[in-house]
Amino acid sequence: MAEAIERFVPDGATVAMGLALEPLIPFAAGHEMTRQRRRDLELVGPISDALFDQLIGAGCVRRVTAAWVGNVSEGLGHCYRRACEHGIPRPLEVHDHSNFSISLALWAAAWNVPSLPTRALLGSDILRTNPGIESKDGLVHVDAVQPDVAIVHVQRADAMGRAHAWGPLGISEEAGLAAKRVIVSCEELVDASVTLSDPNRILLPETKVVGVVHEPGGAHPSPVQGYFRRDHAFYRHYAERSRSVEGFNAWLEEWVMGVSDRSSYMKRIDVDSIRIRHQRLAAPADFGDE
Amino acid sequence: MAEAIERFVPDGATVAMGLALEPLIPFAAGHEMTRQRRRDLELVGPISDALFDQLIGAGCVRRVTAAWVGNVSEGLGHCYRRACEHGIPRPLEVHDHSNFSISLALWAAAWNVPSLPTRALLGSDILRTNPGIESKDGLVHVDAVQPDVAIVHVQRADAMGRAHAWGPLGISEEAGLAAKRVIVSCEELVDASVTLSDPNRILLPETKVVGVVHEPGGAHPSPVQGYFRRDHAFYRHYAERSRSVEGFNAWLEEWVMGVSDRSSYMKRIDVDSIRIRHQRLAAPADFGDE
Amino acid sequence: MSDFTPQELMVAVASREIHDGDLVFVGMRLPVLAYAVARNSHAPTARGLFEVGLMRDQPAGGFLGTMGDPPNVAGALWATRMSNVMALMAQGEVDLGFIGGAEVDRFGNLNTSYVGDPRRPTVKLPGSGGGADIAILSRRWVTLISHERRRLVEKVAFITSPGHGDGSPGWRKRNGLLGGGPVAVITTLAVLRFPEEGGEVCVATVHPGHTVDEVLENTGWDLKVSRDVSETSAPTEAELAAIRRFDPDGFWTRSSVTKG
Amino acid sequence: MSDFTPQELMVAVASREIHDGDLVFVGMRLPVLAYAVARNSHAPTARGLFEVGLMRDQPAGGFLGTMGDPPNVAGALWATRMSNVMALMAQGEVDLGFIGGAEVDRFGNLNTSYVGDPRRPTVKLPGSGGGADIAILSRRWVTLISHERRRLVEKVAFITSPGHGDGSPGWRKRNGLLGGGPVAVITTLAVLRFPEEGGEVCVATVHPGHTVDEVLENTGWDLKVSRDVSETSAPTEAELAAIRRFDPDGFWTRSSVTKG
Repeated sequence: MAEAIERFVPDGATVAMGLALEPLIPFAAGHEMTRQRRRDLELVGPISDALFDQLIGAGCVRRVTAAWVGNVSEGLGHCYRRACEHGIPRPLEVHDHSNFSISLALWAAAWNVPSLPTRALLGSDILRTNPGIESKDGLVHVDAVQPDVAIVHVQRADAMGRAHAWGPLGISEEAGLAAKRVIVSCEELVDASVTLSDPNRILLPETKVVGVVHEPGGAHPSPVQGYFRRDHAFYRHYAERSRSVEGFNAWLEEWVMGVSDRSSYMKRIDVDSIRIRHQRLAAPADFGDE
Repeated sequence: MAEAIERFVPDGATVAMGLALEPLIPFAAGHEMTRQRRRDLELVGPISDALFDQLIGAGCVRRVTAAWVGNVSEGLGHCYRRACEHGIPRPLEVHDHSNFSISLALWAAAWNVPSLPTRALLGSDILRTNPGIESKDGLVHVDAVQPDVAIVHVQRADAMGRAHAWGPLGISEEAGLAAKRVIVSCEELVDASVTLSDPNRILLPETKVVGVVHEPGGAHPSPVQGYFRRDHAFYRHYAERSRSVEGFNAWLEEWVMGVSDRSSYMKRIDVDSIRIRHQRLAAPADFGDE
Repeated sequence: MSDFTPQELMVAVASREIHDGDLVFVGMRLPVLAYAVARNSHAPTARGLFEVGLMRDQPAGGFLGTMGDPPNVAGALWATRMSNVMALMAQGEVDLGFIGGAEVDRFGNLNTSYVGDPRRPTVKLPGSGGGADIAILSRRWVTLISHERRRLVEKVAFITSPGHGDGSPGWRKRNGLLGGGPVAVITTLAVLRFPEEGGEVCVATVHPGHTVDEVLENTGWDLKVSRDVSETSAPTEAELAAIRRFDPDGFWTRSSVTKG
Repeated sequence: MSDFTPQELMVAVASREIHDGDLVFVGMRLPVLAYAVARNSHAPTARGLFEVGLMRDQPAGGFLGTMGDPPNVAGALWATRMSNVMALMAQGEVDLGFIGGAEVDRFGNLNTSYVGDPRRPTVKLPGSGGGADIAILSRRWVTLISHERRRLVEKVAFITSPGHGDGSPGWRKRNGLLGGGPVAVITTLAVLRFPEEGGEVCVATVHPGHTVDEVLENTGWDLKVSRDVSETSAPTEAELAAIRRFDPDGFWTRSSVTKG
């Protein structure tokens, strides 16, 4: 992960993450950006369930282009509040979206058109605060948002970048297609015979994927269908600690800055309490051709 | 099938079919419309590999809204030619599209917006012949096309309308979402435990599906991954027979009008020569949640 | 007054807004429970739609901290992209949506974005999420909110999710908003309802143990009261049993209504 | 002249247009074979994209009557929706496309729609399919066509897939067309090439056994001939072996070029 972030996420980059909404959030990638002290990032996502809040608190972020920033089960994002209200640790620019409009902004980039129209956002003050969304002729036009890099965490991938993800996908597909590059982190690194056995489950074209990182637990504390439940207590703990600057900084030191990599982090998690143990296997599809 | 067509495909309906392009074409549904002597249909699809040609030849069609009408491995559609060039058996209105623009027309309807923009079709005379596509401010705007009903053939479905389709999907998803109603025909009618074991493979929301027809071989002569190869000889045979009006009418009598239903039709096909015998099962995905 | 929390009452009341056969856009927190209760009682053929990219019939078999938790995926009727779920809503196929709010005004407009000047807000709230989409596109919707003077305000500082706008007749239609707008605001003290044609909200029922005066005192404008105002029906035993089955530890129904 | 059909030569020539590493939008018929030949020789890391909704690296293991045939799906790198494939092309990520045509003119414009007045056509052709999309959006493209006077015409009656338009410099850019346009027309008699900046096509090589005069005679306008016109290199043994492996019965390479 360190190498992937080093190579493909420079200071100032526009980074799309948390694209499946609450599940499959690439926390390991975000923590690595923090360790590498990235600056001036623009974060793009629908909601972000604490990851964006952490990067904002760590001072990595210049702008957030998102529909929601906070902690889904706990409420407000304290670092987000401090940045917006008091410029702590640094001021933050916010491009407000709704969930649908951020999806459309990414579809616009994926299809390489300047904007896409929608009936959503009519009558909302989001039209006032986001310079990239305007109302005209009774429709709303959402400007394209093109990430430099989209980062997705998935259940399994092969070394060539073919990623199998399942469960709800949120805006993963449009974000990956819109992005110039995609980094995949995965619970399991598998042989190509596994991924190619089911080309319908391959999330994105391998031509977009520049890095594959085998990072078990890389989405913790968010859930991974078939692998991990959501670690609600961890989110609650983060919400409590991040209420104050001091508390957040101590949390960051304990869980990010003072941790060398994801495998060290996972050793400190009670993995047994969140591991999914009972399989529910999908009925096989037969791709036979002769 | 007879009941589904009777109830949901009235004269004058706008019907989307052949949405996965060459595979999974719902020929059985088209043949049933022909037997029920539907009139004034508007057919919507990308290409149609002989099915649209057959319905046009049978006099069921008022308008075609498509990117291509013919016989993919054999070339021209003879009934289509006769209808356009000589009004035989009746005149035909054509709304030309490209593959991309018909997809966008359906996405526009799916998202309930009047049109979607694209950089495709700039410089093409398709802009001249299709009143629903116009160029403005350096972009092309493709008007929404909303089918009354989309008909898809899939590998398996349950009685509640949850359809599992695999292989390339063409424009099946946008057409199904855009349509007011969806009819599913399937190779296998399975228990809900099969379809719900893999909700990612469910093609369309069941709230759109008004009919499920268990119709093995319903896509013949088009291919069905895991079930049937494409019957190239059948397409060639059709191309030869349909060169003349008489030949086409004799073909239609032999393969459609004189056949009571799909199971009778399939008895006349050398099924063994096209059946796929070797399984290539997709690697299982684990939807475990606890 | 039987033994239930204010949140349990709110869930029970919210569940009654769900009609049988409805396609419900289920927001997080209390609406997830409301959906589960409705499915288990008067709305056995309702379906739930989740912006994460899911459709369900049966409520999830396990506790949900978020709509993307694994129990909400297992057995789903459709696992897909958010934009497909939004497509259904944009077509007017979603009968009912739920939206939580930090601030609501007399015309049902919700603010979940900024208190104060957006450029220098006093309080930065998390934002729309799917709220604005639901408010504009679903056929009808309901807000759940803690009944406090600072939350029920005369005029919200920022309209994240438009209700009935400036309250003038036909405001939504005139501005091109697809759905019919908010029908009710369910608070910790009362149920407020909008006239069928939109406009200004009005106290319909007051929760057991509370009074109209208390409701008015805790509202930031001169709130109208229905002539036939009555007491909100308490949760039935069956409703309570369902709530407690889906929130066994009281994560949602035995702590503060608006977390954070 | 060794033993090969005109179509086999066309396939070999077309395969040479594929550079290693290219993402190739593979049309039906001969281009499918051209892709297979290229992957097996000079372009081992090329990838193919199919509008039906597929990406592949290895050519299909079995005969393809259409790009949607089961052997083209087995082992694919991606099975998806057409609009996703088109998204890549709209981003300029497709290096090379192939388009078949019924009529092509001196500026590379293709007609696959109408001969005569579109309202009352003399011949109704099948239409664009993905042709217009490839012509406008791919970085460069190549046409395969049977060399006949009625097919190589001064000016096509209908531009389905725009080439270099009216031939004026910068026509494509001026009209907002994303890709660079056609680079070559591969016929049954010759290879015609466009100048790098677009404009009018010119005979580059003539196929073995044919002459420049024959080429000119069968062309509907006063076709330019390159000063250094030469003979088209015949298919190598390896190319022929690959072609015959992927078209064992000569379905595509031992019958008429344009079927129907």
